[in-house]
Amino acid sequence: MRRIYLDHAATTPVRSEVAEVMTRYLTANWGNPSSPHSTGQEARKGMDDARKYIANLINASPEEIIFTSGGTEADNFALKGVTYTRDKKQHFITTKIEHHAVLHCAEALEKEGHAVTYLDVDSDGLVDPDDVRRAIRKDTALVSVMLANNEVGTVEPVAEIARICREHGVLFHTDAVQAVGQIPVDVKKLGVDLLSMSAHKLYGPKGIGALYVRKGVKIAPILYGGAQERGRRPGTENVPGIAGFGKAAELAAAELNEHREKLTRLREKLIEEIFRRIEDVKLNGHRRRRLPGNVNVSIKYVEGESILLNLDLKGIAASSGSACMSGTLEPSHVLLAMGIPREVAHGSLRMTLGTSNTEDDIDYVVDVLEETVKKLRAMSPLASPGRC
Amino acid sequence: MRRIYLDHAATTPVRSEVAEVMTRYLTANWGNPSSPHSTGQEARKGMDDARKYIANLINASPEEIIFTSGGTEADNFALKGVTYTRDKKQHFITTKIEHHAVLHCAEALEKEGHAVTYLDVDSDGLVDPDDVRRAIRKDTALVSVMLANNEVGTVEPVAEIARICREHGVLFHTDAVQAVGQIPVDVKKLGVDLLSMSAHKLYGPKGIGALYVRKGVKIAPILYGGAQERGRRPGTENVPGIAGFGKAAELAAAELNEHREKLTRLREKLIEEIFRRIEDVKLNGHRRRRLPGNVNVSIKYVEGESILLNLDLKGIAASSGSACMSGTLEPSHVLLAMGIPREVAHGSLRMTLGTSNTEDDIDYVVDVLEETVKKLRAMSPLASPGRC
Amino acid sequence: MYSEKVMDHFTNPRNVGKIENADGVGRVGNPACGDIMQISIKVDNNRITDIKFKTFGCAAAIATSSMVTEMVKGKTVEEAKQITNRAVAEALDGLPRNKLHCSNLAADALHKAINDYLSRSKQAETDRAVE
Amino acid sequence: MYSEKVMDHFTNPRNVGKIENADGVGRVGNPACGDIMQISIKVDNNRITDIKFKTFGCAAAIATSSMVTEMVKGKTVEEAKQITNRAVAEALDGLPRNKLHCSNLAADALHKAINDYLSRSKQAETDRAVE
Ligand SMILES: Cc1ncc(COP(=O)(O)O)c(C=O)c1O
Ligand SMILES: Cc1ncc(COP(=O)(O)O)c(C=O)c1O
Repeated sequence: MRRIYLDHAATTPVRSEVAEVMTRYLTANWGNPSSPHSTGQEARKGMDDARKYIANLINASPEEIIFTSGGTEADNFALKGVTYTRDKKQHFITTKIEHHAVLHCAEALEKEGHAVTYLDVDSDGLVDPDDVRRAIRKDTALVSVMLANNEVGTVEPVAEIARICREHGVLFHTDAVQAVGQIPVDVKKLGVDLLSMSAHKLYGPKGIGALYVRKGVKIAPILYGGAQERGRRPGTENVPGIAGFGKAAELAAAELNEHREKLTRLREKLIEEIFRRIEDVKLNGHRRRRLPGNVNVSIKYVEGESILLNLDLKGIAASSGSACMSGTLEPSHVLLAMGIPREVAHGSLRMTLGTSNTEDDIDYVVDVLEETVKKLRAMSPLASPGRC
Repeated sequence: MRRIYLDHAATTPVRSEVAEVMTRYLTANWGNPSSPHSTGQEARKGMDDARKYIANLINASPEEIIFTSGGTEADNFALKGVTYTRDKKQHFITTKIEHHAVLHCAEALEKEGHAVTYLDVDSDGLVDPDDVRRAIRKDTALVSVMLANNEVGTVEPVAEIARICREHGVLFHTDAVQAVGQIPVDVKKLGVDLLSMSAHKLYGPKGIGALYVRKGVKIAPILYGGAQERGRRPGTENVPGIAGFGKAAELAAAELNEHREKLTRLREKLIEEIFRRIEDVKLNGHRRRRLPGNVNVSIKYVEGESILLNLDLKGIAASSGSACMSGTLEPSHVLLAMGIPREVAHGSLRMTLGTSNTEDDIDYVVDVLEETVKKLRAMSPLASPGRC
Repeated sequence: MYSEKVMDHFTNPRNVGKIENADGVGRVGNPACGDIMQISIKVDNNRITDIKFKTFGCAAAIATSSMVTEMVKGKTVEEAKQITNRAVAEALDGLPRNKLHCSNLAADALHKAINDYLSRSKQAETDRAVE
Repeated sequence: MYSEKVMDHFTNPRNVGKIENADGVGRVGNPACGDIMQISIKVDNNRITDIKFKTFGCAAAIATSSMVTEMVKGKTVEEAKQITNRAVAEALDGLPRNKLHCSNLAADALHKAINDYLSRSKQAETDRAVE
């Protein structure tokens, strides 16, 4: 069966160059980088090289990169690490459309007695920088706004928000897990203090991520143990993962423009074809300020999981913000925050493109999707009969 | 140059079977296990299988295994996860010879207002179970005593300590990072509530570990985000790492006795040869209750790093508890807790054996070591001239 | 994730549609889960002779709807009233734990359709009595 | 980790030993770091004609000891007194940051040996004066 993967926001296939490098650090240079002997130092060298490539991808210095077990830990590290540098209760600002790694961590900080403001977004999923300015208080320690949203792909005005934070002497963190490797990310131009990344979103391995911490920004560890990562993140380093992350970053930097242009072209084709062939569809997220590979549509009168399952039976992998996917009975908090009605949110379908996708794939996907929607709408008590 | 690796307690080479499985989950089944589509479910299957092998290695159920980014996170998770299930200040008991992942985490809990008792050990590095009994208070929440020490290899009377804890209704955690795969570890026979593991100590990959949490034991998450690991440990799972850990566990279970017998034989030969050929040497750790692969000796009048560097120049990788290794100006806290004088602790040399080592290796190592010690002692103002 | 039976009913749902001039119609819905089910029945001589469903919902919702129509057809009204959500789930060889709530709807919609039928016939009787 | 020069002095240390009937001996030690260094010198006509060291310590400690003996040999006492720990580290093309503390000892041991020599000669003068 033909298989088309349209779920690159969930995870990406590992590039063969990345897998190769990892194999080297699994089979040849498997030492512990903290060991002073040659076996250890060979591993350290791989880690140091990777750090340079990752720093380079976001225009940072290698010392500003701290490796973590993924994007989730990077987000938790940013929020809690900043909090725990001070002993008093503090105030945080974030948005209603953040990833759960930020949102649930913010809720945990609330339980510890800190205050959190969750900013609204507009119907395109955009945060208003003025809302940030208005929300800043004397005790605000950190503002965290994602660079690009994982569900609807909206790219936030992070540079402007970062500038406002700087003016007010407030630290600024951005979750760039979805953005890095997709769009140019330059920590200096953005003016951010902390930035989260995850390798498996840019054709690298799962289980490794990093937090960029601008030189001079204080951060407390959230895990305790050995002196790794200059005492800021203990534990024997995931050298193969780090080396793979490094290779993925090197390739992402080299191919960024090409990748972005290709994905944007495919995205536009996919959006246009869907609108041409299926009625009662709504594009979620900003029409232009969106990730090159993100298409998120709500298909009225049908439910997301049924669409997904039908697509999967035809070899197409996609994702949905339906409640049945979250296991929480609630549809996507991102779509709800954007003011999308529940029944429409349930019918959302996210297709996120990647390197392997072709124009041909798009044609096939739209064919299958049209057929699926027709079939499901025929079953739906919400659809007016006779419409497609 | 001949290369002999005698630092298996720092990390182990990844077995080829493990690297192979990992490659499969990097290149073929690279999906996100949370994705309901086929690409995701293929990855989930690998994760589920691995969980069974790991559970089996320690006689647990798969649902009792929570994956973490390594031994350090497992230790932190155990201590903080238990603490944060309650809202009040609590008391903890641990020992002075724990790994820093436990010790520094306990210190962090002290800073948060909790109380910690650090138990002494005897000159063999053994904890006295009666000391645990005496230290238990009404508000004791958790006792944490490692199963086997990473530096001197002493195997602690964990079953007895666990029994005392159970009698007092206190939870018991053991850091079994060094023990799993080396000696039989059975959570039911040991009677522990929580147990930490790390894959890279048993010929698996770095960056993946697990915490065993006995069914019914409550634990709060220490990271916040998605619903992975039944809501207890968020973040996209490190599937290749988990699959590799699973394979390593499968092999460890199958070959445990063989591995243990081989290493014990080599260990005895190494100890005997060192004592036969070098004067003024002291074995650190218990003579018999020790990990099969652990040899830790203090070589008087010489300093550990100089020994290591000389060995490394001859292709031998080992480790030391000298201050110059820790970067903290302090020799090993484990050796000091055992009452070993500083100047002797500085001359400690740890050689930890593994599958690839042979009797021949031992002969070569002892030759090189004898020569090295002779040379360094000739330089030392502490050695009486003329002695070897 | 889903059993073969669920997948069968999901991909080839039986009795999809709406009965014109139905004797009873039941519609239940749970917007939190994104499920709406509508069941219409035809009753002849106290026996359910025809049944159709329309469902907006996930695979479990569609499969349970389809399953319940198969279980009911030809049964008396009293027999049909005995069918529980649990029985539907079992007939499908079980549902994933986090989807169990979805299956709570199929039997509910059926029962609502039956109640609708019963109250209509009562109404008809009353109407007749009044005439 | 270490420079080539450090490795050279560590693997082939110069002037190892203890001068019998030395004119000055200096011993410094830092038990926390596990370093003890002993330097003995022979002085002839205000010039250091021979120097030897014994060191218990890490590679950096051994290399700095060896280096300082090379730097000093043939120098006048006054010239030798100018040698700093920093100069020793530089002569070795630098030391890893976390090993810098070890290098603090080599010049200290030398200075102590020189002071010992100076106080002995003063004592000798005094003794002669008393005679
Ligand atoms: C925006 C965003 N933040 C954080 C994460 C968490 O990253 P990870 O799964 O690597 O922990 C993800 C992806 O899952 C994400 O899309
Ligand atoms: C006893 C013990 N506990 C914990 C750890 C930490 O494990 P990891 O390095 O995988 O985080 C180690 C090894 O480094 C160890 O030996």
